[in-house]
Amino acid sequence: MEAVAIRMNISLRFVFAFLFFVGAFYTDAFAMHIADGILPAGWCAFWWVVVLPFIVAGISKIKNESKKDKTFKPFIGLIGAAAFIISCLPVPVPFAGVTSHPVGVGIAAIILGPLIAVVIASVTLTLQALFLAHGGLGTLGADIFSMGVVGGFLGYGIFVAVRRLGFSWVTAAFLAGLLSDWGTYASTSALLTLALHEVDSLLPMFASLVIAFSPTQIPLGIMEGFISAFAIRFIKNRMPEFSLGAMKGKL
Amino acid sequence: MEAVAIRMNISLRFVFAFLFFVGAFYTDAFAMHIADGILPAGWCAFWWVVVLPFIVAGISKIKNESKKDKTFKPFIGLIGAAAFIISCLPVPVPFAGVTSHPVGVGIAAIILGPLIAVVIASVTLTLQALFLAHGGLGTLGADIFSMGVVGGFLGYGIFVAVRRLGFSWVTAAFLAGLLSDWGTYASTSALLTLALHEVDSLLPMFASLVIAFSPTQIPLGIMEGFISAFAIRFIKNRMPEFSLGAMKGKL
Amino acid sequence: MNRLKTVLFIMFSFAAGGLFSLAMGKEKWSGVDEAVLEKFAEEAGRVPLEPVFNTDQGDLLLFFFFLFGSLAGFIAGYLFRELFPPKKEKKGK
Amino acid sequence: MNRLKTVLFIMFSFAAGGLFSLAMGKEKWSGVDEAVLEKFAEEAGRVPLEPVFNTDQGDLLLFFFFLFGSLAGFIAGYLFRELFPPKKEKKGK
Repeated sequence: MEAVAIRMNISLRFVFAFLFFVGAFYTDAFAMHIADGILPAGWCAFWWVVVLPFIVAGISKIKNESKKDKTFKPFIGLIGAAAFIISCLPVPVPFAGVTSHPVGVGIAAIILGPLIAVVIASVTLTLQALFLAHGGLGTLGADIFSMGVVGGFLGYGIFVAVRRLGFSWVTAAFLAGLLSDWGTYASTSALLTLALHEVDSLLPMFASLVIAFSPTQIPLGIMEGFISAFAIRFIKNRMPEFSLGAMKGKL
Repeated sequence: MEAVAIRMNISLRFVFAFLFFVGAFYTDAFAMHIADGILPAGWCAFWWVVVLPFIVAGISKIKNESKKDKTFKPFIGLIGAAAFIISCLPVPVPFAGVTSHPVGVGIAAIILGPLIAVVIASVTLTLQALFLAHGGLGTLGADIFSMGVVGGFLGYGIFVAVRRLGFSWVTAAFLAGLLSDWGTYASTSALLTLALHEVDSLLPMFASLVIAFSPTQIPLGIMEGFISAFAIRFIKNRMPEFSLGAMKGKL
Repeated sequence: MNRLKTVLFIMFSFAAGGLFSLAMGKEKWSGVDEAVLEKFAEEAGRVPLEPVFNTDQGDLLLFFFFLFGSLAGFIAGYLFRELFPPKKEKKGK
Repeated sequence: MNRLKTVLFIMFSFAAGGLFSLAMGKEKWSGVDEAVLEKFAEEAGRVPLEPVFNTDQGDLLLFFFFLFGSLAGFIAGYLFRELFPPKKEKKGK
């Protein structure tokens, strides 16, 4: 039995190694930070308009909820700081030879709900654009859409759906973390394709982008899944009465 | 009165500006992190031998004191983490056009005593040499001597002496922070001069080194003085019974 | 023995990553955003602009990353201690 | 008015620093350790070696600075909250 497990382990490693090599060879990897100048002005404005209602709704939600629950504000601070740290880390990815960023927004959406996750992503991305030379101010709307809206709502939705299907907290959190990461990068690819494709190459360009970021985002997404599962298990153990975001009520 | 103050303020600024320009022109600035390969092996070994007894004494002091006082260990953690953060920061210095590091060891020496400051400096410098590409492992002894031993004992001694002369906590802390920074960089200059001077140019080389680091270390030393004064005032306000390191007993 | 293999495998995979990126003519461990999006954008005729405050000069970016990392870490640690205080039962024993 | 002057002065002093280092042929805001000690050491015939683990490649150094900064900040914040808990009298009101 053990020998089989080890052999499987080894072949899994080689599958990953192969994927990384192929991906890194195909083209370089992409990330969720689109710099100023890359998107045309019209698209920048469009994503700002799309994103603004979410931010407004998120801020008003923070105001309402913090009146009800005293632990709400410190939780926003803690999860906000944690999500900021996670999404700033330029993690070196083995085999790919480049560094890439996790997103940290899935866990924020599980614990505080998707609208507040959008606010946290907005603050994080603004700080990164202003001080950390990642992303831009015009493209901030597009970046907030990918990481905040898509990452947040996907993470929240996956968590709720997987829980409703009867799976454990930990499984739901793992999948939410994993898919909010992949969803963010898929969204960035889609944004770029929409704005920059030549007329006849919409799908091929999107596919090439997805393949391009798989060497970094397959391992990083799995890492985010584990971080997310660990965090939810920790909260359930230490604070069994916890009831915010996707962990409210019977879920 | 106000006009005079403003005029003094402006001329002070120009004195500083002039100093920075002259210093930066003369040669580049120096820092306390000596990389591997710069000091001959004999000198590396020598400074390791000098420094080792301090580290051993510091560790045994930590063991003894933490039995007596329950707040001792968390204070070591807090001050150690703070000193690590301060000494890692590559602060951009206006006019000089380069970044340089504060040392953070003066405040550790005031609060925990010079021997424990040496231990904190050793841990900090080891982490920097291993992971942050600052300094080297062979030259670690020399770096610990400059930052830990000279910076720590100077900061502690200045604080005690200034308090004995009847000055306030804040003044003593400011001078200790200021002079532990300058002492560290003076020590690094002396180390380098001793190891690398040609026979006839001992003093001129030391002087040129001191002039070379003045553009960054004059402002950074003043900054460290303020940080140190602020920290001591905070501790005296929030914890009037505090009695460790140089703040023990009647001092 | 198995642990040694794992460590060697991890070291090898990082070394391979570094060498591979060098072989591809990229800077070792370069960030995915800059090096790549620039290339890609240029193909589509878009030129990325400098950030508003260009902090990517010398050690300036290290300064900001370290400053923001330590501030965020401080906030997280402070609030973590507030929300999850250590269990007193365990400490009492 | 005076505050505006101060802000302008600070901005000017940083800009001057950056331009000055460029004019001197150095990288803007380079760290004092590397760029400088290397030059100096070479004059004395000493060549600085690479660090044992050379983390100064691409964004790897940013990763380590950010990781260590956030860890140290977390420890500091956690212990700060433990040693200096907020005054309850103020919170009660």
